[in-house]
Amino acid sequence: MDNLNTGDTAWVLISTALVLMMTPALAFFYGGMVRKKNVLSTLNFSFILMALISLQWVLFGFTLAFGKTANGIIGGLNYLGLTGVGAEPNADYAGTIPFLLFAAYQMMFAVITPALISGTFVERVKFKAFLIFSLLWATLVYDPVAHWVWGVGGILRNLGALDFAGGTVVHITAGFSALAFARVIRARRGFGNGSMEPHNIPYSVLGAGLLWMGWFGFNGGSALGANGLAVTALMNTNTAAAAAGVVWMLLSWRDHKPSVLGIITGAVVGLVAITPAAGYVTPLAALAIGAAAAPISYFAIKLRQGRHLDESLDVWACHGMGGLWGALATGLFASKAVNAAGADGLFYGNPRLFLVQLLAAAVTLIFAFGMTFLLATALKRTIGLSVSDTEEQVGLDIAEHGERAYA
Amino acid sequence: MDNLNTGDTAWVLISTALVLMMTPALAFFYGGMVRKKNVLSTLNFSFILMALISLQWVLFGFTLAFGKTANGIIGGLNYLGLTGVGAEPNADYAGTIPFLLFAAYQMMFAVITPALISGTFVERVKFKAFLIFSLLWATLVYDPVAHWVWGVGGILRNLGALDFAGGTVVHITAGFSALAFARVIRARRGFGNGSMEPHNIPYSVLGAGLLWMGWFGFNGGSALGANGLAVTALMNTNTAAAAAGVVWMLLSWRDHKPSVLGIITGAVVGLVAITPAAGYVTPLAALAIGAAAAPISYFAIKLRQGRHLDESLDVWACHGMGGLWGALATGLFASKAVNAAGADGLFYGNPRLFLVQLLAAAVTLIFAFGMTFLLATALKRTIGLSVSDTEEQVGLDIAEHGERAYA
Amino acid sequence: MDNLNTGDTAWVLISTALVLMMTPALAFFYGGMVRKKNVLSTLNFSFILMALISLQWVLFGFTLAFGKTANGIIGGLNYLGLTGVGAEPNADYAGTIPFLLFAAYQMMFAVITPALISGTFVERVKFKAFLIFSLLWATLVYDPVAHWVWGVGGILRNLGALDFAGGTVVHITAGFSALAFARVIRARRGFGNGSMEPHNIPYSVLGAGLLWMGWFGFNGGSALGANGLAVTALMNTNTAAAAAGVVWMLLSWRDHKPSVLGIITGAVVGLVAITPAAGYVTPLAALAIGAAAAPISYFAIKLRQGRHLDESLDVWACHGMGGLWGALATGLFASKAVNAAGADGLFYGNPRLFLVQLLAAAVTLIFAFGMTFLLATALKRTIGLSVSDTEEQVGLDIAEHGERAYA
Amino acid sequence: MTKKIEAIIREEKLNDVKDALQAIGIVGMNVTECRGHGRQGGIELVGRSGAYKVDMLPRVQINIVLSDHNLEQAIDTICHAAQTGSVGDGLIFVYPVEDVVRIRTGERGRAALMYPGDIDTRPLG
Amino acid sequence: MTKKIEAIIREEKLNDVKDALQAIGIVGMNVTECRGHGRQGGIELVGRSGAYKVDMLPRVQINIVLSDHNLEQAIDTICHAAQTGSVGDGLIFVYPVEDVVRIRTGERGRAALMYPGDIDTRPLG
Amino acid sequence: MTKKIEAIIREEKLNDVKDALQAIGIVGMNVTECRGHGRQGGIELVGRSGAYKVDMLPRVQINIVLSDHNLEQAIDTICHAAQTGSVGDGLIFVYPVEDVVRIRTGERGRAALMYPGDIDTRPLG
Ligand SMILES: Nc1ncnc2c1ncn2[C@@H]1O[C@H](COP(=O)(O)OP(=O)(O)O)[C@@H](O)[C@H]1O
Ligand SMILES: Nc1ncnc2c1ncn2[C@@H]1O[C@H](COP(=O)(O)OP(=O)(O)O)[C@@H](O)[C@H]1O
Ligand SMILES: Nc1ncnc2c1ncn2[C@@H]1O[C@H](COP(=O)(O)OP(=O)(O)O)[C@@H](O)[C@H]1O
Repeated sequence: MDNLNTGDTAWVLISTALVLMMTPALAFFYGGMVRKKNVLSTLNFSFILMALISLQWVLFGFTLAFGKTANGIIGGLNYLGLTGVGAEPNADYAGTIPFLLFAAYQMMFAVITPALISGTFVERVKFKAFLIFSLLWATLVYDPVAHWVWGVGGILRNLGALDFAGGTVVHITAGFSALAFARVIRARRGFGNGSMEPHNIPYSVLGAGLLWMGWFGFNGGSALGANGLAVTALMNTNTAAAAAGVVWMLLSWRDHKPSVLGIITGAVVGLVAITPAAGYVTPLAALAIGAAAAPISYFAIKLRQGRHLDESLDVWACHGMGGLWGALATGLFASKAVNAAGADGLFYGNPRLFLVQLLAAAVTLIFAFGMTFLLATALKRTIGLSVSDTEEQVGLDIAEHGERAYA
Repeated sequence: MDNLNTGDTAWVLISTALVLMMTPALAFFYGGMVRKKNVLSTLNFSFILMALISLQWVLFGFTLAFGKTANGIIGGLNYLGLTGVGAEPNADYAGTIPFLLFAAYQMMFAVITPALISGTFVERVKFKAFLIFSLLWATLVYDPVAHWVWGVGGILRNLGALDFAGGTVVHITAGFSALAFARVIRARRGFGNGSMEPHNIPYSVLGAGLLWMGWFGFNGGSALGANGLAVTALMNTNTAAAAAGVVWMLLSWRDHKPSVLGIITGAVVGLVAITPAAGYVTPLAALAIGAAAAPISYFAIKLRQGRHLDESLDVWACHGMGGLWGALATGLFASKAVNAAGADGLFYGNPRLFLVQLLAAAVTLIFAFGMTFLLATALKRTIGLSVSDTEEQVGLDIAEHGERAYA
Repeated sequence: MDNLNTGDTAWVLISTALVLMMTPALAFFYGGMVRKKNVLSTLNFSFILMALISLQWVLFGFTLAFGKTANGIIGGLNYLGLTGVGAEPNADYAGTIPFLLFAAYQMMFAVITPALISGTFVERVKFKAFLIFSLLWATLVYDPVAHWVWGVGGILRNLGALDFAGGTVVHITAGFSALAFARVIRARRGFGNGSMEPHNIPYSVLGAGLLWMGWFGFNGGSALGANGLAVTALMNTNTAAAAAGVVWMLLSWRDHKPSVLGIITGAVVGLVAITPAAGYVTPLAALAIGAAAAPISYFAIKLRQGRHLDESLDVWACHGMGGLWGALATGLFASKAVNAAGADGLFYGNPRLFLVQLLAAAVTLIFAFGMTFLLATALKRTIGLSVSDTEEQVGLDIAEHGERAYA
Repeated sequence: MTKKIEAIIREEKLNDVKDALQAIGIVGMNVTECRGHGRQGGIELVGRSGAYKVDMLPRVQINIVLSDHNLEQAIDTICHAAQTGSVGDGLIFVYPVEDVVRIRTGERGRAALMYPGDIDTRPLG
Repeated sequence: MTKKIEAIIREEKLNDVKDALQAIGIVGMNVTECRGHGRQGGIELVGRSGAYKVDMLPRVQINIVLSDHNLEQAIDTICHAAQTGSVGDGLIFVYPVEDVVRIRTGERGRAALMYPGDIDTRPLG
Repeated sequence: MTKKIEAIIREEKLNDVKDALQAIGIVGMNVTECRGHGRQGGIELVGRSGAYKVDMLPRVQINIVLSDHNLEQAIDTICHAAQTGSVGDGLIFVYPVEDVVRIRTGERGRAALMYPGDIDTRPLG
């Protein structure tokens, strides 16, 4: 344990707690946007995954993602049940903190990613189908992609793709999986007639506020130590969120009025976009990345609406497109002056990084979309994806959980 | 100050903040489960204790718990008003952080424990009676028990009883005190006729989410440093919560539907159960401890309901029985391989630890129950415990505080 | 980077996150106190400033506050766009953490201060006027005052004024600016006829609970390291909040009933009052400072009400008067025995400090009041400060943002 | 003939009134939350510092459509169950009803108003 | 003559009923949330451990004031759109109305009840 | 004879109407929140990206039971206080009332409708 550093350990411990908190924060971000009769169901999509995926991760998820690589495709089973993952650092991943802490920190990413997807099928998915899907998705999509990008020997890591804190692993996978799922499941009854007003926007503001805070752990903690890199990541994170929030406000003001739901959505989109780049760029680049992320997602929502697709809470537009932009922007703005362990991007004279980022994003995007399409289709044909019309009318809280949110 | 370690200090500082946050989190966990007319009263039970017990602790609580022992029964008055508690570490308790930080961290435990009890008498207790009871309980029950278990020279500590983060000191005392109080105070009018639907389950979800996060500080911080032990405790904490949440979901699904209130209750019960064991067991043992905690509390609630006892928010079933199971499970699953400073449990060939745990739990349980029964009875005979029927009908928010939660 | 300390860095990183969180916490503290039709507008005053002022700070705010001094009045432009602010410590400000972290931490103070002011004009201010005012205020009031008090070479710093964590810079400026603004903007229609009941006190309780936690980062983090000073600040912070909460409860009980809104207000006022003193006094002095803060603000509210001034959420009474008392109390209770880098106060035989504190507070107070009066008057004469009566009747959520909080 | 009773009572009395009505066999009812204002002047609420008056108090409005031969008994029952004796107990209004339709069955008039356990299906006594 | 329809229906049927009424040209309406109790006994909700019964169920009350020659058509339309066939579908009550005033224009009586797209402005058919 | 006024007005006008009625001595009233739909088509709300239409708008329904000789004055007062002149100002309906009972006192009919400061206790003028 010679190399253990208590300061690094302290920072990754608290970052783990911050990322954990992002899942209930997401629950409220989403829960505020659904109708009153579905709020518990929506909150629970996030909450139950804190439980379910934590178990999956401890038992076999971690080893699939970070076990000894099998040809760069998937991790081996050497860490099954976290055997051999203890208080000693593993220099492959983080040389100054216990390896078990690395596993715990990564667990929180594995938890929140399927929770992000849940925004696409709220207010109509069957709870049982949701559970099975999430477990399969975590195992068959998340764990492999995490291995490719972050695992020693992973194919995309070997390629030189940069993903500081999960723009590809978390946001592109979640966003494009959400798109695929939305194409398989039926729309909500009444979708498109404007009767689906968010029932409690303050909940969404609360969620966004806590997400913003939690993201300091998500991106800052990805430095895996309390060092200058963590600080850079934190500053970039905040700056991108700020820029995207302000730009989204201006966009919605131009079209209508400065929507509060728009402002908080903008901030979240900025956080998404900076995720892959947070440890590789300067604060002013972060400002640019955030500012550009807002219109990308804003118009992606308009596009999605134009296609009459009920991708209910716009996971694709916000996370998929935000993450994609972030991955590409990393290929543009990354600079070795910021992080010597990174690479220079296109704007620093290295077009190769941009192409690698593009390739990595494309591979991930296609894989996530395809696998999810298959999984969702298989579930639809077997146990069915969505509740009956009557259950939907009554609301999932009562129909699926026998509960009412408010009395 | 040679031994001060900034990393350890940083982790215990933030753990102090996390445990502080658990009290408002608990406020919302409880507040969501009461009726609309009593929500402020319920929130305030927790909030005012942040104020009241903090003062008690600074003035004399800390010294009663951690002052120089008087025969292992109670601490002396050498730290009255925190004199002599400063920036230097006290090697008896934590050799690498300021002693004053140890006092601050422990303060948060002293605050939340009586707040836990408040779940038993919500919606009918007199505010004045609540204040007096809480102050007396903190002084006459919490401080002594903390001394017995954690104080140098404390009787249960000398016995070799293990309590990593307060399964006995916090949860057994709170749970069995709640049981005693419920036997003394009258039930709520209308109790048992099903008219006491929780008024805002999302509040309870919020509370549970923040409690989960805060518990990383509660258990992880109890390592009193940013080290492997803290990491083990954090991983165990999360795993037990996850297991108990999933098992509770299955139980309620088997009987009715997968209740969201059930799932979050399960998670909290898992957190309770792992508390005494968090630094002594492996993650797989934590999984087992959490998984077993769910049915224990689940059926304890049914038992309590069968006895028609208005222990309103099931503090006994969740904290008392969860904490008791955790204390005993520590005697089963503890392993020196995990923590050399601990001991081996029954499953590692040492039946003595199990018996010690049993004894320590029994002593604490009987003491807490008995003292609370006396205190509550004394208050009932003097100033009275519960409000009048009219005040109860109007609701405690207006009757006791002159306020309405929602306009 | 020789002097970088990971433990110190970890603590300031997380303190930065905690102070960031205080802004959404404040949003809910305020949001609960307004009427339903204005809650999004009120929440957004805080949220959008997280975005707007972050950008201002990165681009030019930081350098105005902490750039090379121009005669002690304002910082130079040497850190424009954060150039030259990187991973290396700047011994002038914090020798053991990256200078960029100092900038990030200070950013959160710059964000929350104008958000505090927003309590004075809720429910009637024009969103556009609010945006312009906040940006100008941050630049023309906050940045200079921060420079005077905390900047190397700043006039009040040179004078020897003590302000541990912003009693003067944050609370006096915000509180007296709020007072000035309230004198310029018209009152809400119907003000004074008692029809402005808070719409959701639980939101305010949530906000207060998170503010309390966040304040550990606000005051504790101001030690800029994980050391004994941070611990002292944390303990003092908690103690003052506790004392003020209890005293406020007693005051409102004496006059009417123990109001929950009163208790949480008391706690916040205690936090305000201890802010300048947190690192200079003993816990018992903190207790006294908190206890005295409660009646000061309590009667300041009564005074304000007697003057029929619609300073809607009492920013002046709570932050202005609380901060003023704290600044003066620092001049009374400060002790070199607690912090050798500080000074002795009046009660330790040094009347000079008290006079310096008085002078610094007076200068700040007059400057903040005067500048805000000018700014608000200028805006009133040009674009106008308040919405039309019809818009006010409909509510700012719909009128200004085209949204409803609840459906 | 069919009548409608509109009883405006204290929130906290709802359960008592509901139970009392059920006891005499009046099953069907409909409840709305409202705020009212009458002889009672309002109540005082406590703020941060000082108190203020709220003059619209929360009430519950119970609507019951029933046959007129049950009217007096229903009024008596409600009055009894809802009374506290202090100002603010509320009022009962009676309105004429011209028709009743049960959506599920299409039943009309009196037939639409029969319930299991209904007052009109009970033996006299 | 003018009548008032008070239809108590399931919450989840509100959109269907609104659309059906609009389709036949009944535009003006007013909706309140309420809780009710009738032939349906209540529903079972799940708690932490065990279930409990809730006997007041959320309903929506639609108030429509309209001319009596449109009454039957409105009743039919509501019945049709609000029916599920299981207990709890609700009831429709009809009351006499003595006068109608449109606040904005001061119009009174039938004139006050005309809307763009109104049933009475449509060609017969 | 006793009448019931049901006035559906804009939420934001409630205080004005209440004050205006109180000024002429009409004290007793009862208020419910509702959503409505009439000549006004609905309003546009802004979402994350793009706007959408909400066609049921929040309204407040004021119920007042009063003697018919005060009816016209009450209607005038409400119309006056609730008017903005743009669509959506709302409607007033008048219904017959058959009986009134004051729960606390058991008073019936007109006597049950007297309040301190009531319109009927004021000197003529
Ligand atoms: N004239 C009225 N029209 C409609 N509702 C009324 C009228 N008078 C009173 N109410 C309703 O009845 C409630 C109780 O009235 P109040 O006069 O306070 O009762 P009490 O006679 O018991 O003092 C009021 O809050 C209001 O909701
Ligand atoms: N006598 C009544 N007076 C007023 N409202 C009633 C009455 N009977 C029923 N209701 C209302 O109608 C709703 C549906 O009644 P219910 O008897 O359950 O319908 P169904 O005939 O479809 O079973 C109830 O929930 C209640 O709101
Ligand atoms: N026929 C009706 N029956 C019941 N309520 C109605 C009717 N017409 C309108 N309302 C209510 O009156 C409100 C105002 O109606 P609207 O026609 O928009 O007013 P205005 O005449 O001022 O334009 C509506 O929102 C609805 O609540």
